[in-house]
Amino acid sequence: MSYLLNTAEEQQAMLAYLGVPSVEELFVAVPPEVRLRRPLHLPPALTELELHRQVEELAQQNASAAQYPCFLGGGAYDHFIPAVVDAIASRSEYYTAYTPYQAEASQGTLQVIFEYQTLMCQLTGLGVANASLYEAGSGVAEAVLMALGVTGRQDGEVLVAETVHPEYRRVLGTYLANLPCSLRVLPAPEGFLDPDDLQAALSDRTAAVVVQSPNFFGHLEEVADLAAAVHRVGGVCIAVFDPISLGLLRRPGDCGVDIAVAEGQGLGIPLGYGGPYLGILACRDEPAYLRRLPGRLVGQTTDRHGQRCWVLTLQTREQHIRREKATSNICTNQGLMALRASVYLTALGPQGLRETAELCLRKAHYAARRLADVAGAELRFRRPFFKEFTLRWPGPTDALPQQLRQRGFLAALPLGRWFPSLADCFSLAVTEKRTRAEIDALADALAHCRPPSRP
Amino acid sequence: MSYLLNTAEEQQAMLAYLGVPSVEELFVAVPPEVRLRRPLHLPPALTELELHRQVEELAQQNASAAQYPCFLGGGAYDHFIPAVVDAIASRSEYYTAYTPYQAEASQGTLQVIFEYQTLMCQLTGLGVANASLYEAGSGVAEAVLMALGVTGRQDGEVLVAETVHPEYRRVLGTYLANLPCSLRVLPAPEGFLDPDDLQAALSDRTAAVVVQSPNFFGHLEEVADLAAAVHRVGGVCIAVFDPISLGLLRRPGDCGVDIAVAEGQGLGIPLGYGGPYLGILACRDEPAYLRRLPGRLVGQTTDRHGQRCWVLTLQTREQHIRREKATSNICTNQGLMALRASVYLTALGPQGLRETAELCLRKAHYAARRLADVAGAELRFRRPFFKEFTLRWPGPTDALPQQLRQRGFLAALPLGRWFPSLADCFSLAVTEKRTRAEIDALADALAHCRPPSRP
Amino acid sequence: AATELIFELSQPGRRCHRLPACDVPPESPEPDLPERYRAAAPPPLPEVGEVDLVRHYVNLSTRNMSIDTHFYPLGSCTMKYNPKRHERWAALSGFAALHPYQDEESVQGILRLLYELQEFLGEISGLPAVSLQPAAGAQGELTALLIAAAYFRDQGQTHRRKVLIPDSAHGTNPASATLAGFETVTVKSTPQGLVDLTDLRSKLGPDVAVFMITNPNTLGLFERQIRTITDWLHEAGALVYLDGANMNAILGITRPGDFGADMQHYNVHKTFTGPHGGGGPGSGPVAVRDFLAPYLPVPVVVREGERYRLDYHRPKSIGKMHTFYGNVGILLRGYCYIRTLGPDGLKQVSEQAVLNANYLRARVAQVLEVPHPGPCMHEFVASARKLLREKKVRAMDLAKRLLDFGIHAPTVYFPLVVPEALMIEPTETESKATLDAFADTLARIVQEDPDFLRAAPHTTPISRPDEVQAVKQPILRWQPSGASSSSPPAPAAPAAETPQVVPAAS
Amino acid sequence: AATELIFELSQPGRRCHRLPACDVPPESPEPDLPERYRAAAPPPLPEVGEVDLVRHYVNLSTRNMSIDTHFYPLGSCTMKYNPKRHERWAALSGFAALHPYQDEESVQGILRLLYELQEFLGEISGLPAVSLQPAAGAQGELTALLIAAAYFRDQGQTHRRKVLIPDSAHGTNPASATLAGFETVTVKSTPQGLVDLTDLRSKLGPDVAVFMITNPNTLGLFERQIRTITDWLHEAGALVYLDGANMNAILGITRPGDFGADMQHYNVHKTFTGPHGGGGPGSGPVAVRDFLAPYLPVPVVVREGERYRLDYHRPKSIGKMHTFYGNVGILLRGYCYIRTLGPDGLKQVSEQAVLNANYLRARVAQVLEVPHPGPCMHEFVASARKLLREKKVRAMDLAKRLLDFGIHAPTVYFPLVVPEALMIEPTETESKATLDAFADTLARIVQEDPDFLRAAPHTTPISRPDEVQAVKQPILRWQPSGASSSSPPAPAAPAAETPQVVPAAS
Repeated sequence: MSYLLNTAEEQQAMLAYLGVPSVEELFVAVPPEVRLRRPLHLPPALTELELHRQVEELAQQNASAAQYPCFLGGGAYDHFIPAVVDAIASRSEYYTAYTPYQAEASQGTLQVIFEYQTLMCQLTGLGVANASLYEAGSGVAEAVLMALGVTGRQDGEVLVAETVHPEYRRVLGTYLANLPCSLRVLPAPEGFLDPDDLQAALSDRTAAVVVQSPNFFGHLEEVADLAAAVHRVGGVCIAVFDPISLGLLRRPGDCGVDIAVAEGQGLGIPLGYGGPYLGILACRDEPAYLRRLPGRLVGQTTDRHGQRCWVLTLQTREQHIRREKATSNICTNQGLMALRASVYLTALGPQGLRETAELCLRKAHYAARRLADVAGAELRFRRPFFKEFTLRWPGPTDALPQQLRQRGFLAALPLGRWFPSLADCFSLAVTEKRTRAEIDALADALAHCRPPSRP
Repeated sequence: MSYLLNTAEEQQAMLAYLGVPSVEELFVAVPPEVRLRRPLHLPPALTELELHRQVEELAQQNASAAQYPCFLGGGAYDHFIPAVVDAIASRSEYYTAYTPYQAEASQGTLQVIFEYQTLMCQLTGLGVANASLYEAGSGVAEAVLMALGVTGRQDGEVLVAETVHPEYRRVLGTYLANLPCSLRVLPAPEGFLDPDDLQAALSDRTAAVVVQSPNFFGHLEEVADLAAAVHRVGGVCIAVFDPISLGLLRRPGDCGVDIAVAEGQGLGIPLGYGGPYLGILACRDEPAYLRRLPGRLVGQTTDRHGQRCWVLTLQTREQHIRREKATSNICTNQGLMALRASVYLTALGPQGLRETAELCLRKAHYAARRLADVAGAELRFRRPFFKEFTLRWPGPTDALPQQLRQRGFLAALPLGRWFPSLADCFSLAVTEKRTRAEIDALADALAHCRPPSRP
Repeated sequence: AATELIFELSQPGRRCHRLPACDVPPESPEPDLPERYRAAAPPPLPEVGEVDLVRHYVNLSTRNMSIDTHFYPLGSCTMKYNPKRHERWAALSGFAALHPYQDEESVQGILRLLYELQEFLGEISGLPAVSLQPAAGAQGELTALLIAAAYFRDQGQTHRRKVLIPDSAHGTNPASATLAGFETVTVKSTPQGLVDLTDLRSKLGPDVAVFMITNPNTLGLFERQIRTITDWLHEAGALVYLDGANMNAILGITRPGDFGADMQHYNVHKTFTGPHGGGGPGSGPVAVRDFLAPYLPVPVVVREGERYRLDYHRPKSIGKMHTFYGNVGILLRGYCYIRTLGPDGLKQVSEQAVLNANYLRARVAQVLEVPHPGPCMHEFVASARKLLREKKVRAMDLAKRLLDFGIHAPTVYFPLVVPEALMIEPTETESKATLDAFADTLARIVQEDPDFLRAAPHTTPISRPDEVQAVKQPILRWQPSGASSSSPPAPAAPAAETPQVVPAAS
Repeated sequence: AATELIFELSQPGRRCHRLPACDVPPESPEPDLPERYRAAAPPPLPEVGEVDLVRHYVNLSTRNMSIDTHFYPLGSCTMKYNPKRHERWAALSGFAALHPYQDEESVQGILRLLYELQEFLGEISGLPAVSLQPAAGAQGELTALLIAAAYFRDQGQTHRRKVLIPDSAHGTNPASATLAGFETVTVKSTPQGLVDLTDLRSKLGPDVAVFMITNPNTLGLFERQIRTITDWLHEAGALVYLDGANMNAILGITRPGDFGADMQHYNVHKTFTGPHGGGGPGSGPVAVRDFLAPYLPVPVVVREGERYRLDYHRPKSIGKMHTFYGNVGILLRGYCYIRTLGPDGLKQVSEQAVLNANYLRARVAQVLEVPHPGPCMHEFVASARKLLREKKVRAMDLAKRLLDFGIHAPTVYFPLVVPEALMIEPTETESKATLDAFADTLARIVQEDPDFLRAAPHTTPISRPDEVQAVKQPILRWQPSGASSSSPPAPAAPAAETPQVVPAAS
């Protein structure tokens, strides 16, 4: 078999050393009655050439954003990935190493993570960031668990704006299902969380409030006002952000957010059908937060020669030491994705991030104007937005994605599956990759999709 | 600009250190009358994202062997490249290093080349191989130049079989154009060099004889007999081989060949529209040959601590020391391509090379049977062949490649451009990548290409 | 220079990546972005050129040991060779450039792959219902426990609040149980390293929801009484959860479903060789019995004739664990691995992993105490207890010294039940020659001067970082002002005594 | 272990790559391959597993210095940063998987790219007719000389047998001239490092075919009298050939065609940053004046309306230099580079390369003698003559010691006209900080103990290989029998006195 090293002769030599006649003897501890007495029902082994052919065929059965201009958003975006990101991430010293327990053998990974933590602090304006989480949805859940601990309101209430990505909300619900706290969704009929509505919902039971800006519809929330309101009742304000947007927008930390969470996919990580992605989590640099931070942390120290170096630190928060008392059960991070995000942000720098955000903003607004001009279509909400917006459409939206794909686009996320009241709406996202010509062509394509029998 | 490092401030600091007001002052030695006073007429600079789009468009304007099963040969073959080859060749310590002059800083490249030299000796059965040449055509020319020196017959005759790749012959002709020797092509009307015909052409003026096996038509030559005949008149026998074929065939060194040359493209190097490829050259381990070997050589030695290590050696053959008396003007090798070939051969090992050759042989013979069954087609020659064969076709062959491509294949190399007498013939090559289904489909496609008005 | 932080290379105004000019007409009549949302300046990211960036990260990479460069016998982590072909395939744009919200018709290829992988994993475990969604083993554990909770709630058995966990288990087990809202109860091990049946019996009761067992366990031993254990649990109305971290030992040999597990997770990044990525991404699918299938997270990939689709209509589902469908890129590599090996190949993987481990165990046993009787499965635990007693040389000292010989250290101080533990997992992709070199090196090291060992490693870029300082004065980010950090002192939790190095379960 | 040869890891029966079973019916009625052609056994290649192979080559790679890891100021080689985007683009299957004999309709994209590159190179040099075929600079030189020979033959001037070459030229110049059938005549340099016009004048005559000039020359100096020189040559009926190795200094500043060159080659791997690949592949296109266009190798890419095709119908062509069309993969990178930089960017490349060189020259001049007056162009030559005289420290000793500081050595002992030469080319892609670090290091090194310097480097994997032994008892391949080689003693050519390290022209 392809990856087994020892030849039959070497196996014999090893068995001889062990004094056993066959490998079978090494499995004596497995009771005969539970042994599998038949081959697994799996397809037969394939050589690289054969499997290459089959895997390429499977890939070709998909229509990818490499072929079709992609206007889909909803938490995953087709941003451009500079070639340096792939080049660095394909260094096998990074991708074939594991958790950097042995600091002396892992300074590469450790320093990368320390730099990632710093970049996330620079990006968010907060004082501490962990070594990354799986992705944004579970990141929100981990942030809420932190907030429950920080406030001590373990059986309190968690408020989530309806404008937070519905799947983040669902993951959060799953995580909290068996815990004593309660979870309440705050309606946002106009596509944003009205600070007055939040004010009305807050109480001294409020442990955490989760908002997202730009939110699921692409709109900007009044984060600073919301955070201030949460603080007045002693709660923790958790804000989900779009890292690309921070080239232009005020940072969560500067808006008074306590814990900032984001999906880091836009930072040089391929769309990849939804994963692996990168859960960003940063928070206030305060002991109450730090003590409850989930996931790994890398810290700076010195070695026995006095050299600056890096180690995994504050591990007493973690499961392998605290077991059932750990702040979370997480025992990995998304190391390789954190590396990609680090290289991406470093390649862009402040100016590149600003220009990228500016392009997204301007192209999205151009697209919104063009598409709202298509007969029958209109912008559903009147709120400031960043790179994503919602259109109302005269008729059902379920077939739109397929119709648009047949005209050459990956576009239109129908919102009815999450918001029955928005069954006639869909959202579009526009990144810096999209050209004016593509946007214009999308508008033409949409015009052709109009259902014939509606006014 | 993308790759310039110094900021305007740094440039100012450097100019200040130099005490000159502007960069312009540094160009004082360039006479004003030859200064270019206008911008170059070139397209404007493009960012990575913009150029990415344009380059992808250019790539898509080509029909590649990744989309179409490729049956083209003629010196470049669509063999499978295992992923390990790309993975190793993309290590930037290899591809961004240069010539290993400083042995202490270049043991990686030096050891790779030493291993390559060894692999080439193992492959060919000869005692010495150089660090590689540009590609096969100029490799043949270099081999002939060696032979002129070895025999001392500088104004003698060089005989080349007509079955040697016509472009190798043309490159050879170009190289020899201004030298005192003469060049004669030995006809091979039956698709191979008849030893009797060679015998008749040999004389004590014969410096070198160049043959190729498998030859341009895919046929095997009687290399051992030919070499013996050449040796009887004191000439040097140069044989071009196909490295893949040596999984099955007798090695050039074992057939008495003095200098073996090959195109190494099949050893893990992409088709790449004809280059960069790899010129393999190996020869007898004799001082007369070694002294005249063109190109670089890596040798083993020990360092001041007695450790085994590798260095560029026998440089007194080379242009940078011997200048006009050098054995050749070559001052590079195809380092990265030699690395690819080394990884490829190591990945295959003896058994893998044998199986690859066996698959080529059997599939090519199956294809020959299937295609010769197409009405009107027939095998042009009756000679043993390896992976390439020649078909006669009832009508002109110029349009065939395009017709077959429109039916989904890259296939049919019309031979008329080199051999007017074979204007009704084309060749096909079949590698281990081709499947029975593809071969059968090609036969069907060919049947549809039949010119309607011919019998 | 490799140890300079990227921030220290920053030069104001220097740039790497550049963006095209905007090709759409300017905003009008009003600005697209109201002023109150705008930041005065972009974030203070580093400003470097492309060559700076590349040199920095390329040089940094060489300060790692990795599978591609060194033998890496990190117990419990299954550091096997990561095939290069997987990287090539995962990068195909037909996979890498798929948006998760594309219409199903446009993603039939990847859906088919994921569907088939669900089938494969179901067959390998004998637990036919599979969710690929968990992003890592620990999330797989949590998913399974949430499924159990939902099941018992559905059954009206909300009194089942307890999860039993052997003392040799990975720390993720109790942490996941707590996170899922359960109480944890520890079950002791026997001196032979197996579950203490008497202790287990005594803790079994109507309040037990789940027994989380790792089998083979973290000592590398197969629970000989596994059928008794699972039978007892089932008789008590509880579920058995298998921590699948050690599946590499039993592929095609025995199936968790056949020995009584009701749920398990996989570590695709271990057993099916997704690259570990310096700590992730992993992938932790769960497989469960059919009666638990309704509770799996949504969506599940289903097949209808020749079409595949994402099934969200599962009313009893626990919900979602991941925004989308899990770490598809890692799952894809696992799929390719299973298809490369096939049924015979997978069985040979386990046979060779076990043979390698036993051979190395026998060789190491000449040098160090190996406290539990063999044969072992795919890994084993040695103890440096005697060295500590006699020479004050600890397991950690041996681990560090191995680095000097180009061998990554084994896992040390885990499992907790073995003093001065060295947990060694060679995997099937290492040769006898590599194992011999390890054993020879270890034999040489234990003879070395204790002071020299306590100062090891001697050839690595750094040596013996001060971990206490890192905890007492945590510096968790670089700051422009200079050396000292404004980070607050560490949380009060106990620190100094805890082991320095411990393994990842997932 | 990294120094083990791959052959020493071989284990009979071990395998890496495997092939599918044959899917075509067996041969019949007679065997496909007559027995007399068959080898008894396949070649004795090494037998290793995939992890062996990967570890071997990955670890070996780290025993190189490279642009991606170190400053590499190797004079004359233009070791600038190699953009990663080029590697991504060159790997696109629409380029990498094109067969050279595809029909022209199916390769319009690559033909267009090559056509445009021909145009770009013609514009940059002011020599409008371009062949992309030469595979390296040295082959470009040879191509140009064969063109000159063909031209003079065509003109009936076969008496022009001489090629004039300055003594500071790359060794490839005289070697190429000889190979092209010419006799070479050396022209002296002045103490200022420029062509000695008196000597040139004295050697000009009706038998001169070509003057090969490198401008800027190998001392990094621009020939101020270039117009005089080229005018004289043209008056004498000869052609002027420009060795384009140093084009990085003059992009958009001055054009060889404008200062009187009739032919030139480019080094795409230098000026336009094709990666150097540890010694190749390079690419050496030639550009010539229109009257020489008929002699260019076939094919040339031509445009007809919107279509591109390969033009083989050029009756006066010298023929072919390459089986196909040259090193297309490298040409493609050069194309992308030119399109990335654009006209302004290319000029800035030269300006910055020259600024960097002058700055570094001024800093180095504080430490070492820099014999020729400045300003220099993109590189300069320092001399360690004084150190040799005073401390018996040679240029080579400095070069080796630099390696200890993570800096690749400059080119040493070239050009031959400067004793104890160190030829330093920083390129435009290095920062002031990097240049300062180089200068500071050099200043520190020259103060060090001479014995210590003569034993340098001290931190590299090996130090001071015995090159004499390598020549006297050449071991040019590994052999299974063991240490000693059956290779014969070296050829009798003079060896011991020659400089150890010299630069590549091409």
